[in-house]
Amino acid sequence: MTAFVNQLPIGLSIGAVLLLVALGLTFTFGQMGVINMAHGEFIMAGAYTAFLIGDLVLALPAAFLVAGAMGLVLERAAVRHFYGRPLDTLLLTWGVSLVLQQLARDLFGAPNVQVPAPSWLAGGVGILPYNRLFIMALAVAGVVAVWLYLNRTALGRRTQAVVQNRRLAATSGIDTGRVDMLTFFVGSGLAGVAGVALTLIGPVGPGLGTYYIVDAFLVVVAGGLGQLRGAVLAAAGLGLLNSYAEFWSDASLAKVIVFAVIIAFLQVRPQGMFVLRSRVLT
Amino acid sequence: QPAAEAQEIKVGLLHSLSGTMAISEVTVRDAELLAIDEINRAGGVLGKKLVPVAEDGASDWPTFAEKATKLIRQDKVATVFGGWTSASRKAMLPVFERYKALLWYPVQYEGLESSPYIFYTGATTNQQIIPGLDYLKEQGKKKVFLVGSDYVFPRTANKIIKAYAAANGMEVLGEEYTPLGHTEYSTLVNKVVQARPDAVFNTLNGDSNVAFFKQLKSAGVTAETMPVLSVSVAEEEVTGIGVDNIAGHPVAWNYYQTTETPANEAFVKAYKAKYGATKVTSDPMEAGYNAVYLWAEAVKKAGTTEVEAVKKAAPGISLDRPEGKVTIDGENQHLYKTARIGIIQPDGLIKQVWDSGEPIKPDPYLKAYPWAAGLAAS
Amino acid sequence: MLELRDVRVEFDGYRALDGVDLTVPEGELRFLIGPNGAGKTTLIDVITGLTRPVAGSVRFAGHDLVGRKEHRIVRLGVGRTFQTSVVFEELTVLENLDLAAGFRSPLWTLARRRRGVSEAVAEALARTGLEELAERSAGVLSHGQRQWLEIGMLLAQRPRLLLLDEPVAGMSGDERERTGRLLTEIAADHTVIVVEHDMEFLRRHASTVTVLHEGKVLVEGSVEQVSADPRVQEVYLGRRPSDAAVGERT
Amino acid sequence: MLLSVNGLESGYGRARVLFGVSLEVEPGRLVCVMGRNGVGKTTLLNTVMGVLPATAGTVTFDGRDVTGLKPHERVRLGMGYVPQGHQCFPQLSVLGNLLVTVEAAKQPKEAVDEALDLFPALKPMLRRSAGHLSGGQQQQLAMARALVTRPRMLILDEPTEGIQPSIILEIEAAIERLHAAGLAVLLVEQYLDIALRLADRFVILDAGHVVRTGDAEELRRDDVRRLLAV
Amino acid sequence: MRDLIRRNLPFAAVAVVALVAAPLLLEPFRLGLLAKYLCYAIVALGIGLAWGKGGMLTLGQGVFFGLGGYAMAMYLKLTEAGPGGLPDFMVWSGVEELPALWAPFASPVLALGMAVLGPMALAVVLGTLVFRQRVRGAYFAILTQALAAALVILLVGQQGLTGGTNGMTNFFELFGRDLAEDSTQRGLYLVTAGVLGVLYLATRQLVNSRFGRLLVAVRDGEDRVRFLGYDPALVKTVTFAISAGMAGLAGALFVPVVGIISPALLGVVPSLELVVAVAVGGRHALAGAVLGAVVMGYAKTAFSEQFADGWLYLQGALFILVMTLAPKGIAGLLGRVRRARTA
Ligand SMILES: Nc1ncnc2c1ncn2[C@@H]1O[C@H](COP(=O)(O)OP(=O)(O)OP(=O)(O)O)[C@@H](O)[C@H]1O
Ligand SMILES: Nc1ncnc2c1ncn2[C@@H]1O[C@H](COP(=O)(O)OP(=O)(O)OP(=O)(O)O)[C@@H](O)[C@H]1O
Ligand SMILES: NC(N)=O
Ligand SMILES: [Mg+2]
Ligand SMILES: [Mg+2]
Repeated sequence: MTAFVNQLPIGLSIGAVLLLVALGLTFTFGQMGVINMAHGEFIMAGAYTAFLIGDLVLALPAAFLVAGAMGLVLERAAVRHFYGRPLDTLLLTWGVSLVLQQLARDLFGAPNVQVPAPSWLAGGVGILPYNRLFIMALAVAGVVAVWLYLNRTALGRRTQAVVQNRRLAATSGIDTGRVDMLTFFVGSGLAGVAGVALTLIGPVGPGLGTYYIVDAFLVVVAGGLGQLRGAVLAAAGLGLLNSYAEFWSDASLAKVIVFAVIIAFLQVRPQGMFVLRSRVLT
Repeated sequence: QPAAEAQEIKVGLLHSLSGTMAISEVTVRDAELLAIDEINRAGGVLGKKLVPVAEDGASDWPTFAEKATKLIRQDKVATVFGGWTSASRKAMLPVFERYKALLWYPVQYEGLESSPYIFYTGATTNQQIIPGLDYLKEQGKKKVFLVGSDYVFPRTANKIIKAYAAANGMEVLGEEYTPLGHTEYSTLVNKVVQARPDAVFNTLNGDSNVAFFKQLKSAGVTAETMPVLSVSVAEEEVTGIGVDNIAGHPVAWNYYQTTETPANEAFVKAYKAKYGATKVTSDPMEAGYNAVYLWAEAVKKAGTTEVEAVKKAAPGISLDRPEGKVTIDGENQHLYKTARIGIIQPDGLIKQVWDSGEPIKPDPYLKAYPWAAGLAAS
Repeated sequence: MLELRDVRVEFDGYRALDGVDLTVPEGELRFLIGPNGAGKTTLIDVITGLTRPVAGSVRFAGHDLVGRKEHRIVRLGVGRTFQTSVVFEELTVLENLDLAAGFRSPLWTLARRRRGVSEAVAEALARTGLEELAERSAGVLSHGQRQWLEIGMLLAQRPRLLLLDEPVAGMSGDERERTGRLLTEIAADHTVIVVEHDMEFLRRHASTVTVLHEGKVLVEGSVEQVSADPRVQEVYLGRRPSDAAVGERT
Repeated sequence: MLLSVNGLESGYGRARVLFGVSLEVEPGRLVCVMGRNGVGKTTLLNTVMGVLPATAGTVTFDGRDVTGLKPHERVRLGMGYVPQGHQCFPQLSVLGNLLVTVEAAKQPKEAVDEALDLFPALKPMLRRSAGHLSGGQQQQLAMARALVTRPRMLILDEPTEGIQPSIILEIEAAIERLHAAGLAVLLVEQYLDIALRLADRFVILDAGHVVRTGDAEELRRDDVRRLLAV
Repeated sequence: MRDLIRRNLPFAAVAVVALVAAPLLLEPFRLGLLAKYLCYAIVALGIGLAWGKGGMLTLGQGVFFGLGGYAMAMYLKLTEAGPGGLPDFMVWSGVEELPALWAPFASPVLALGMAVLGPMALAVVLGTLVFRQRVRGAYFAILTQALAAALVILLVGQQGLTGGTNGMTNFFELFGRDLAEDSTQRGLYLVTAGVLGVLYLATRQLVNSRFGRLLVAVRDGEDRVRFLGYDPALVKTVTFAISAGMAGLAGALFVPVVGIISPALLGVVPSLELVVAVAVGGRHALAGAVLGAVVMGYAKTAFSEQFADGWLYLQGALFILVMTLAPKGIAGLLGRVRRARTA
């Protein structure tokens, strides 16, 4: 019985991890329509930043900047030639992700590295260790920040304008190039932050990104493209589902169940939880 | 050109240099290269220099089969040292058997196999799993929980463990598998904690170990309350897991960096000199390093690199290696090896707390264990 | 014969259509006007299955259309054009038309190559004057040319009921005239509903006009009756009916 | 001269559409570009705005060569554009559409109120998603959006297309007022009578060439009108 | 007629090289690799159809490839085990009796049928579910990717039934012929090349038919197609099923050619690699898809042989370069060169 009850906070904490890794995608994928397969490697970059700095709190802003800068370079060097062709960006950025993984292997070596957890994160309340609570808090903070950015700032509005009608945005006086850069910077930076958080619970190595990328995209898809509240609910839902499915069966089957549920869910809500309907025919 | 060629012997090195398994396999390749260097500096084999031909198995089993074919048919190497996961070995096996070429496989594995074209220089189950169980039993651990990655080695290992437990009055409280590369262990940790076992027998492989130990530690589990015996965590994994998270937990292997033999002193020194003072040595690396020496010895004895002759010369060859004396068993082409239990130390190295005294005869089909009858149904 | 009864459409609580009753007999050319946002396009969307009404019924030739899939409604003989024309840019004009004409043949017969030009397509080409552009890909057409292609695709479908959403927007004077004649011709043996804002166009070609306002039918009648209606002048034509003769085109 | 276009050429890929188009707009003047469907009117405006690159020729605005500038830079110099086909940012609210533009153009917020005064029909729907508006409503929004950038020249591509008669009158009146207040306008318009009422000068395009220019009076001449017939 | 010949000339030239020159010139090991690339080319052809023409970016084509491969592998394992015997992996997995699921695969006809029809059936089910609900674009892509991930986990988890992570290997004979023989391998190569050629011609025919036009229309304006009286879901499902069938057949050929099938061959990464190959070759032309699969297959082998340590850089870089510099892939590049010459 305790075990059963324990699964509830565990599920939410799994959801927080999912949300954190997917948050950046609500920018690059949700807002810009870029399917950035290198997102996982930006997470990895954040984790390695934490490794280099050695201090979790200092690493958060640093990782945001490092991963953000990498995103910026990717956007300027390659992605910007691909706007309007989201499916192609998927393939391009996948190539980039391969190169980044190999680069990490050469820079830091193939074996995992260790980021020491700060001593104040030792211990926990009930079943939840402090480091899980820290991740949950970080996810909440991230969501709030993203929401404010998108809905309460001129930059956020500009981002949306560019996504929705690039050409019109340009002829309305918006510097679309700068908006693209900024959006990609923020989205990638968020991946870096997620990477720092992940050092608390998982391996820090060249393969780090690959472990999270599929799940992260599933969260965005289930939530509805570019929908922050959708992503939050989807992450929580998938976290709980995962937690209970694994509790009753095993980790492998849980993954399969999660996938089946997502297909079933899309039968009811083909565009994810929240949809922005538009009258434009496609 | 032909003259120069005659002065060389090509040997294949086939490990994952990319993908998930690169973490482990690169170090084995490095150890094998070290052995080749040393042998060459000592004058080579049959007066010829060894020339390594490296290929990348890319953590992808079919690629192992393809590259093995390439090494054999195109490069015409005298032998191949390679593989880590059992899956890669299973993929290469038919290739070596088909072309009658030799593979030296350096990692502990699940047994139940003895191909005439493979030499197994890592432990089989009776040289690692069973000693590990004996150790737990000795420590009075009666209730165990089994945690493993979802593939053939952990599943077979756990079958053996269950049979052992049934015969030795131990109780298996749970058996859980996670996909390779799995990193979310909170549910599993909850299950383990709720089951209250005396010990956990861990056959997780690769990165999952990092996540498992970190999350176990945050859940308040310590080596005192619930030791986790691992059979796939060696010195080089400890850094990645974080010493704090794993110090005090036991492991079962045949070799540690701290193993006290003259050969090991030289090996560790040479390895650090070649690859850097911060590098550590581990059991699979040592087994790969040994493999090169054992093959060279067999070639010397046979006077040729011709496969059938080498196979014939190999049985009985006995060398003093870093782990102590190893001998090639003629029956199944495995090695006699000494089993060792160690405890992970705060400095990241492993301190031996128990050993089998003398090398154990390899028994891949566990024929010598009555309780294991029926496990190996072939 | 088309019959709408008490059709209501809501978008997140907003009533786009609020109890529309409309009957269009066979062989009639009916014009639909009304202020921007009155619900004209929505009405067409409801008939063609793009939008589902929250209440009311839509019957065409004895079939209830509500709840049917779009392509099934088309198969019953209902065709439409879009206010913003959507054509297949990568296909040629001819292929666009051929596609529109081909839906009646079973899917497997499509596995053959197109040979020659079918009668329906040839007729559509001729009527829309697109013959010279037949082999060009639709992507290079200008705005007005696309409008024509849309009409051509509609004709090639050979529907019994034609719904056209602002077909002459962006057309030059002569082309409007040609469109008008074409519509009158078709209406001889089809039911045609045209949404338009161009009053001069209506004056020349319309017989019956339905005025929609705020999701309801405001008035119905001849062009003269409707233009003289003060409510229509108020909400639609503008306060200076004399000035509203914005008819003369290029 | 506020805008002068010289020998402008452009097109799509390998298909050339404009062949050396030249025209001028003096400050405060309204120039109407006319021509049949597909002659290149939209292409001309897009090239003037920098949406399409010019393959030859120059565009000068207010004495400055803007040929190589990005569209948003041209907007900031005072060129306001209403593209053809009532475009908007569909998922932003009506107000959001206006705000994002006013911010991008670095104009004060009052510009929004001024624009709304010209298009009062938009006021009750400020919070609605622009994508949900009817075609005509979107067209009004597009005009308002161009105005909030406080342009010195307004470039309009068939602004009356799809608009109800009374609002056409309002739009016409609005253009007239803006024009009277000194705003230069480059207008593409199919309604000849509107062109006749508004234009100071006209330019007729055919197959990517300027075939005729002149003042409003000349538009009434039959030989000029024939140029517009199919 | 002249036109017909001219249009088919390149195809005929390639066919002669592939069927006559390659078996004569290449050593058996290399010929085997080429056969492997051709298997991938068959999958790529299906992707070219579904994605290039139909706009369905399927990131789970490995699933169908895998089903075909497993069907064939099961047949091979059963013939080898003989009546009443058990496949080797079942023995070490502790399975004592042949699972019922396996029984039909003893028949070569049923096994081959399943290799093609199984994937098609799955594609029809999945297609009906998702296309009818108008799931498309990135959603569809990510769903198929998740499908690939899920199938791998499922296969790995059912070790006794599927061989787990190891998959199945160690095959000896096919229809009574020794698989180790070079002559058998040459025969397999010829069969693979032949199948690819026939499928290529058939697919080209389909693409040039009115169905092909309809497919392009669905890709570019699915909603508009509804108003032309077609059901886009049906069109997409049919196309998806065809491409799945091709992948299944390719998988069935792959197993005897390469000698192994394992989850590693059908997961997220190999599925993506195939799509990447199509993109590199040029997804807008069927020939591009085929070319891409062969080029990328060859590049992977060549790079990893030359630079065992850093070949991923080269592969990644090649791919990024092609995507940025030649968005229409190699086929697009060739087309541009040809047009420039004729112009
Ligand atoms: N999907 C939708 N979501 C929300 N509101 C919508 C939607 N579709 C239409 N509307 C609203 O319904 C009303 C009617 O729109 P409709 O497009 O039918 O007008 P219309 O009569 O065609 O106008 P116009 O002449 O400008 O084309 C408008 O106020 C519009 O904002
Ligand atoms: N995206 C495009 N790609 C290729 N060709 C195009 C494209 N857009 C327009 N064209 C071609 O360029 C020519 C000019 O088109 P443009 O849109 O400028 O005409 P327009 O004068 O604005 O016509 P309309 O009055 O119909 O709006 C047309 O013949 C058209 O075929
Ligand atoms: N043999 C192993 N550890 O897979
Ligand atoms: Mg409308
Ligand atoms: Mg135009």
